[in-house]
Amino acid sequence: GGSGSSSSSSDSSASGSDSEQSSYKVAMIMSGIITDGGWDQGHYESLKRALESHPKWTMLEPKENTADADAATAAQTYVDQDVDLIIGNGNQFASDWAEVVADAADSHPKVHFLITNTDPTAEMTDYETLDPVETVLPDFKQTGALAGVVAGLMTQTKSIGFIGGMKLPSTITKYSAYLAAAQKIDPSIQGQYNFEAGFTDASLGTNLTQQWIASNNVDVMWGDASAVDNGARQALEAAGADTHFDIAQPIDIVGADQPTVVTSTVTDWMIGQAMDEIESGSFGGGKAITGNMDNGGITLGKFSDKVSQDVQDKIKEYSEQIKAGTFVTDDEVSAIQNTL
Amino acid sequence: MDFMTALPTILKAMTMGAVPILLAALGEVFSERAGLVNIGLEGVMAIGAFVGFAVGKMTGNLWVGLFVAMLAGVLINMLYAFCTVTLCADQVVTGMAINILAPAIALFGYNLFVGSNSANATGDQMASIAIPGLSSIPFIGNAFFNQTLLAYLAFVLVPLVRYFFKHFRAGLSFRSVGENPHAAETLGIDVVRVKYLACIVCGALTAAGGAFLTLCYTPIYTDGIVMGRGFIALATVIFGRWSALGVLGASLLFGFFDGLNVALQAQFQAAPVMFFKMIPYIFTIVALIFFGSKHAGPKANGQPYFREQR
Amino acid sequence: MAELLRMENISKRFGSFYANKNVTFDVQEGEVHTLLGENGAGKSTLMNVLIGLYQPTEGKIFMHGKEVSISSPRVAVGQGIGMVHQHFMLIDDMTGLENIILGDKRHNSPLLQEGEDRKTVEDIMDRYGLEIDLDEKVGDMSIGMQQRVEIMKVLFRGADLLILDEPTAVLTDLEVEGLFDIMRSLTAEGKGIVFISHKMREVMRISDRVTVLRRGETVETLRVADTTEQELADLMIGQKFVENTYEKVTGATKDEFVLQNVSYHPEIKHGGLKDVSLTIHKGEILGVAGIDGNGQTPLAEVVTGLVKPDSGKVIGPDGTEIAVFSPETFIDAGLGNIPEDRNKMGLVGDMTIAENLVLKQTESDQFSLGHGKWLKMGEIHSYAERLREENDIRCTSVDQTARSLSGGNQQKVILARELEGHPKLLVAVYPTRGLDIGATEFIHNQIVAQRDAGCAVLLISADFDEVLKLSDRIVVLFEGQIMGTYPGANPPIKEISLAMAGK
Amino acid sequence: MAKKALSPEERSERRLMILTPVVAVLLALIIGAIIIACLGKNPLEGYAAMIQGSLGDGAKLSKTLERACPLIFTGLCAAFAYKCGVFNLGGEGQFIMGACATATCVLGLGLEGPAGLALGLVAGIVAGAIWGLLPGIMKITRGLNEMITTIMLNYVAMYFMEYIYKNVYSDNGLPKTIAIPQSARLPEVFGTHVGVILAIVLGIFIWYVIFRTSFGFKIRAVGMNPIASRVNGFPVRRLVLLAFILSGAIAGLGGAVELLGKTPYRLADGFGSGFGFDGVAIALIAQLNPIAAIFVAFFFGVLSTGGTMMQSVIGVPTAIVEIIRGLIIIFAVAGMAAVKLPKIKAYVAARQDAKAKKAEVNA
Ligand SMILES: Nc1ncnc2c1ncn2[C@@H]1O[C@H](COP(=O)(O)OP(=O)(O)OP(=O)(O)O)[C@@H](O)[C@H]1O
Ligand SMILES: Nc1ncnc2c1ncn2[C@@H]1O[C@H](COP(=O)(O)OP(=O)(O)OP(=O)(O)O)[C@@H](O)[C@H]1O
Ligand SMILES: [Mg+2]
Ligand SMILES: [Mg+2]
Repeated sequence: GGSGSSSSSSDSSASGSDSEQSSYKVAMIMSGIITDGGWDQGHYESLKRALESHPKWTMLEPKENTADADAATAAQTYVDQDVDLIIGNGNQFASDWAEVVADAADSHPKVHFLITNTDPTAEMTDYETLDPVETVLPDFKQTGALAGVVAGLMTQTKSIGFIGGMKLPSTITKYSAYLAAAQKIDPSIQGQYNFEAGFTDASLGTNLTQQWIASNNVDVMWGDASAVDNGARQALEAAGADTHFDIAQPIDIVGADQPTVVTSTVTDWMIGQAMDEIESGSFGGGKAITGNMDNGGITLGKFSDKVSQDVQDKIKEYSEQIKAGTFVTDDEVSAIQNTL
Repeated sequence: MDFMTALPTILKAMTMGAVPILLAALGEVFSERAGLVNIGLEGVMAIGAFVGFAVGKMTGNLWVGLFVAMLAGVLINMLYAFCTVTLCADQVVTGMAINILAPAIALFGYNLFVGSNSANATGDQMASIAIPGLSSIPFIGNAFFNQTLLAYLAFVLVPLVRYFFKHFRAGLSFRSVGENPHAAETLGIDVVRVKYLACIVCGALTAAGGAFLTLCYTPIYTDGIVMGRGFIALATVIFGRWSALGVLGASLLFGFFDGLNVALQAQFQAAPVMFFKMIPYIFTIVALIFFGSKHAGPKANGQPYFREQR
Repeated sequence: MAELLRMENISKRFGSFYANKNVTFDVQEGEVHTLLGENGAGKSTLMNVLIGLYQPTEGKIFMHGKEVSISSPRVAVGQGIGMVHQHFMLIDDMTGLENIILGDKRHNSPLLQEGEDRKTVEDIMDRYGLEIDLDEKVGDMSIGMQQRVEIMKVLFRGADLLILDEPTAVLTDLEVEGLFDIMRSLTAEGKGIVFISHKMREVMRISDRVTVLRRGETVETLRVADTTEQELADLMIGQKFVENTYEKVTGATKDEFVLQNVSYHPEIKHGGLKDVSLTIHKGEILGVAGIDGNGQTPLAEVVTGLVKPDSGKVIGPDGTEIAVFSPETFIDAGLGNIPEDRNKMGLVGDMTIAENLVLKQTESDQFSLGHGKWLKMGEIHSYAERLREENDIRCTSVDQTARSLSGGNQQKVILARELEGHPKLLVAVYPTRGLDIGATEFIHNQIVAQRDAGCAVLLISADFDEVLKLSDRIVVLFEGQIMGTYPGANPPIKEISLAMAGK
Repeated sequence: MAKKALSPEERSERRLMILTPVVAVLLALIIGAIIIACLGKNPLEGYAAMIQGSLGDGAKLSKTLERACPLIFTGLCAAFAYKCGVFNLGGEGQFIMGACATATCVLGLGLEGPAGLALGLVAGIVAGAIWGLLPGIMKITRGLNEMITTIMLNYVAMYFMEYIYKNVYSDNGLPKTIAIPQSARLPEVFGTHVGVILAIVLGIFIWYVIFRTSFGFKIRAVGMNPIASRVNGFPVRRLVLLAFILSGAIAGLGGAVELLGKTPYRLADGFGSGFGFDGVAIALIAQLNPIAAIFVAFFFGVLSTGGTMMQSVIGVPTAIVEIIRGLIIIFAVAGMAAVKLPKIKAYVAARQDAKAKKAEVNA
C-alpha cells in the first residue's frame, strides 16, 4: 500500500499553490459498510463517479464501521495525512467533527470537509469555524415526489408504505413528498410509515412489511433504511412479486435478482462539485451544495419490465413537472408533514 | 389496531423469529446439560450467519452453505471448548471473548468476500414449502405450515432432542455430566469427551441458528445481524428449564412478543416505537422472574471439572 | 473358599505424603473383610486404587489369582469390582432406575433399554430383598434408599467384589439391619465384600476378618472370632485405649449459653432437631456424642446463628434471649466457631493466611485506622507472624494463600483466629477430622486451655474417643433428640454407646 | 507495608500471571501482522502508524486518554463487581442510564454552570446505581442469574436512551440531544477533560477501597467464599447488593463524564455501545486489579485510536483491529487459566526444583 504518505513531506510543500496541485486525495468515513446496499454504498458509488471525472484525485481506503466514539479520531487520522477532502456520510458526523474541523482549520489549511445530508443552519451550531466545511443537501422533496409518482401509478390497492432508518428531518420530508405526490395521482391512496427501523435489522423490514401487507393491503414500498429495505423486499416477494413492488433508494439496483424492484430513486452526493471547488479554491464557508434534478443530484433509475411503457411515459411527464416545481406544492407537503 | 387481522402475521413473525433462537437454545441445552454455560452464542451465531451466507452464495447451494456454517460454528466453539474444558478457564469470560472475536472474524470475512463487489452483497433464499391443506388453516396455517425446510427441521429437532435426552444412553450420560461429573466418571463415562461433544453439537446448532438469519430470513449479512438473539437463547434455556419442549415454548413466546412489537410498530406509527422494541427484552426478564429461579438447572453447570479434584 | 482379590505392597503417594504404604490386603470368596482405621488412615485411598480412580505408586493387584492392571473405573467394572463410595456418587435429578443403568454398556444399541433393564433390576431387588422406588428422583429419596441405589448400581453391573465405604454412617439401625441382610445373602452366593466402618459393634457382627490400617500402613489382619473390640481399638490407635489425659471439670454452674426446647425441621430424621434443651456452662466442655447425621449439623447451625430454629429459645451469655439469628449477632455475643467444613465455612481459601487470621477484626483499632478506613498492613503482618509462632502454623510465609496449607495447619489458622478473640462460647464441630495425631493433640490442648480460661465449649464430634477424652459433660444426640446427659469423668461408656444407637 | 515473602511457587505463578497478558498481546499482534501481510500490506508500517496515531504527540495522547476514559469506568465497574463475585455484564446499560440521567438533569432542568455539572454527575451516579440495583434485587430475591438480566437491561437502556435523544431532548427533531451547554461541560486540563483525571483517581480510590479498607476486605472475602463470609459474620446479601449498586454507580458516573466531557456532548445513536463488554474484558485482563485496569483500558484506547490510524494509513479493513482485540482477550483468558492448571503448575515446580538443585550443585 503506497497510498499513505508521511505528513512531514506535505508540511514542506507550499500551501499557496493549491490550484496547481497535481494530485489530490479524498477519504470517506461511514458508519456502515460500502456494500450495505443503501446509504453508504450510494455514497461510495457517488465518490467513484466523481473520481472518474476527476483524474487528479485518488481515493484512500474508506473507513467503514466507524463507531460514534471513533468518528472524531477517524477524521483526525485523515487530517494528519493532509487528505484534501474528507467526506462524512451523514449528519451524525456533523456534531462529532466540530473540534477536528476547528483544529484543522488552523493547522492543516489544505484539508476540507464535506458532510452529507446536513443542513448547516440547523446542524452545525457547534462549529467555531465553517471555513473548511461544506455540506450536501439533496432536494428531498423531489426525491420523495419522484418515488410518490411511481408508487401512485403502480399501486393497485391504493396503499403504499415507507420505511426509514431514522427519524431525520430529511426522512420526514421524503415521506411527506412521497405521499403527497401519490395522492396527487389518486387522492384515495393511504400511506404507512416507520421512521425508526435502523439500518441493519433486515428481519424487522420483513416483519413490518408483512404486517402492512396483511393489515393494510400495502403493495408498494419505498425504503430509506439500507439493509432493512432488503427485508421489506423479502416480504414483498413472498407476497407475490407480480403484484407487490418496491422502489429502491439511493442506488440503482433494478435487475433480475431483484424481482420486486420496479425502479430506484438515485441520489448523487455531488462530490464532483466539491472537488471542483477545492481545485479552484472556492470550497468552504459552510455552504450547502444542493443536489436536485437539474444538476443530476437526483435521478430516477432504470425501470423493470413490470413498469409498462404507458406508465413510464406518465412518470416522465410528471417528472418534468416535479423538476419545474409544479407537481406538488410545498403546502401540500407540509400539510402531510404536520400530521406526522 | 385490529388485532385479529394482525394476528396471522404476528404468528408468522413468531415462528420465523423463534427458529434461530430455538436452534441456538437447543445447542445450548446440550452445552449446559454437560455443565458448560456458553455465553458466546451471540458470536457463534454471527459466524454461522456470515459463513452460511457467503458459502451459500459462492457455491450456489444453500444447503452446502448451511453445512459449512455449522462446521465453522463447531470450529469457533472448539476454541471455547479448549479454553473451558481443557484449560478449565472461566466459562463466562471465554464466552465474552468469543463474542468479541467471532463477529470481528465474520465482518472481516464479509469484507474479503463482498469487498467492492456489491454483486456479492445479496445472496439467495431458501424457498418456503407450503404443506397442502395444513397451510390454509386460518390464523396458524401460514405461520406453521408454510416454512422453509430449515425451519421445519428446527421444529422436528425438538422431539428428537427430547427423545435423545430421554431414551438414548448418550443422552443420559450428557445429563449426568452436567449434574455430577465425578459420579459420571466413576461409572466409566468420559467426562471430557462428553463436554467436547456437547460443544460440537452446540456450535453446529447455534451456527445453524445464525445461518437461518441469512439463508431463510433475509438474503444479506450485516454486522450486528444477530441483534442479541444469542443472549435471548441463553435466557430461553433457563426459562425453558433445560428441556427441548420448554425451549420450544419459550422461543415461540419470545417470537410472539417480538412479532407483537413489530405489529405495534406497524400500526402505532407515531408512537415512540422504542418502547415497543423493549418488549421482548422486558418480557424475557419478567418471564425469568416468574419461571427462572425455582429450578436451578444442571447442578455442576458453569463449574470447571478437574479430574484429580478431591 | 477361593481367593478373590489380593493387593500386594500397595503404596499411594500424594506429593510427598504417603496415603498408603506397602499395604497388603486380600478378600476370599464369600467373606466380609473389614478395613479398620482412624480418619485419614488411608482406607478410602486403598479402595480408590482398587476401583481405578487412583493409580497406585507401587504394588500389584490380583483378581482370582491373576495379576490385573486397573487403569480406570471401567476396567474395575469389567473385573467385577463395584464400590459404594463414602460420599454418594449419585445424580440427584435422575430417577433410581436412571442412576442404576447410567453408563452401562451391556446392550449394543445406543438406545436405553429401560424395560429390559427394569426387569433385570427388579429381579435383583427380589433376590436380595432390596427395596427401591425406581421411578422416584434420587434427590427425593431417603438416605437409606439412596444407599440401596448405590448398592444396586454395583449389583446391576454384576460385581463379585463389593466395596462398601462407611455405608452405615448414615443409616438408622433398622436400615443397618436391612443392609446386613443383603450383605449376608451376597456372601452366601460367594461374593466378597470389603466393609469399612468406624463402628466397632457392627464390625464385630458382620465381619469375617479385619485388617487394621494406621497412618497408611497395614498393622495386622485378624479373624473376628479370634479378637475383641478392645484389641482392635488398640491396634487402630496404636496405643492403649482411651488414656484420659485431661482433668475433668465438675460443678461448673454459671449458664453461658442455653437452648430451651429448640426444634428445627423436626420432620427430617437425619437433618433436624427435636425439642433439644441444652445448657453450656462457663468453664466447661460439653461434648455432643452421636453417630454422624443425627442432628449435629443443625445443632451447630443453630448455636452459631446460621439458621433460625422453628421453635424454642436460645439464651445468650448475658442472660437475654437471642432475637436475631445471624452469625453477626452471635459473634457480637461472644461466639467463637470452629466450623464443620474448614475449607468451605472456616477459611477464605484464596485469601492469605494473614488475612484469614484477621478476618473478623478488620474494623478494630488494632488493625485499622478509623474503624476500617485504612488497614494497617504492617500490623496485620506482624500479628500474623506472632500467631504463626504461637500456634506452630507450618507455612513458608503468612502471605501465602490459606488453600495451600495442609488440613491440620488450616485448622490451626482457624483455631488461632477464633481463640485470639477470647470467645465466651466456643463451638467446635468435628475439630480434628482428618488430622494427624500431632495436630489433633495440639487442637485438643488448645480447647482445654480455653476451657480453663473460663470459656464455655460445645464440642460436637462423631469421634467418640474425642468426646470421651475432652468432655466434662456428655450429651448424646440421636435422630435430632437428646438421649441423655452423662458425666465426663468416669463416663458410663456402655450406656452412652447404647444411647448413641437409640437405645 | 511489610515485604511479602512468597514461596517460590507462588512467586513464579505471580510472575507468570503478569507475563501472560503481555504474551497474549504479542501473540495477537503477531497473528494480526500475519493477516495484514496476507492482505499484501506492511504490518510494521501499520503498527508504526498505530503507535504514531495514538501516542505520537500530546494532542494524540490526550485523545487516546479521552477514548480510554469511559473504558476505565466500565473496567472498574466490572472489576469491582467481580471482586464481590457478581458477574455484572450490564456496564453498558448502567453507563447509558447514567448519561440519560445527566442529560435529563442538565437539559431537562435547564441547569447551567457548575451546578449543572455537579448535579449532572450526581444524577449519573444515582441512575447507574439504580440500574445496577435492579439485577441485584432480582438475584437476591429470585435467584436470577445476573449475567442474563444485566444483558437484557442493556437493551432496555439502549432503547430508553433512544427515547431520550429522539423524543425528549431532541435537537431540532434530529436523532440526538441538544448539546450540553458550554458552561456545564467538564473543564479541560492538559488537553483532556477532567474526567480522565477523575477516572484515574477513581481507579486508585477503588484500589484503596478494595485492598486497604475493611469494606473492601469483606467484599473480596464474599467474592471468594460467600459461605465462609457468612459463617464469619459478614452481611453477605447486603454486601452483594452493595457491589451491584456501587459497580452500577461507577459505570453511571462514566456515562455522565462521557456526556459532559467528550465531544459532541450529546447523546446519539451508538453512545456507549460496546463499552460494557470491553470493560469486562479489561477487568479480567487486569486480573481485577483496579490500577492495572487503568493501564489495560489505556491500552484499549491505544488500540482504538491507533487502530483507526493504522487502518487508514495502510488501508486494511477495520475488522482487523477488532480481531486483534478479540485475540488478545482470548489468549489472555486461556493463558491465565493454563498457568493455574495443576499439570502446568507441576511442570513449573519441577523446573524450579531442578533450578534449585543446579544452584546447589554449583555452590
Ligand atoms: N486426592 C488426594 N490428594 C491429596 N491427598 C489425598 C487425596 N486423597 C486422600 N488424600 C490424603 O490421604 C490420606 C488418606 O485419606 P483417606 O481418604 O484414604 O482416609 P480414610 O482412611 O478413608 O479416612 P476416613 O475415615 O476419614 O474416610 C489423608 O491424609 C488425605 O488427606
Ligand atoms: N485436594 C488436594 N489436592 C492436592 N493436594 C492436596 C489436597 N489436599 C491435601 N493435599 C496435600 O496433601 C498433603 C496431605 O494433606 P492433608 O490434608 O492430609 O495434610 P496432613 O498431612 O494431614 O497435614 P497436617 O500435618 O497439617 O495434618 C498435604 O501436603 C496437602 O498440601
Ligand atoms: Mg474414607
Ligand atoms: Mg492429615
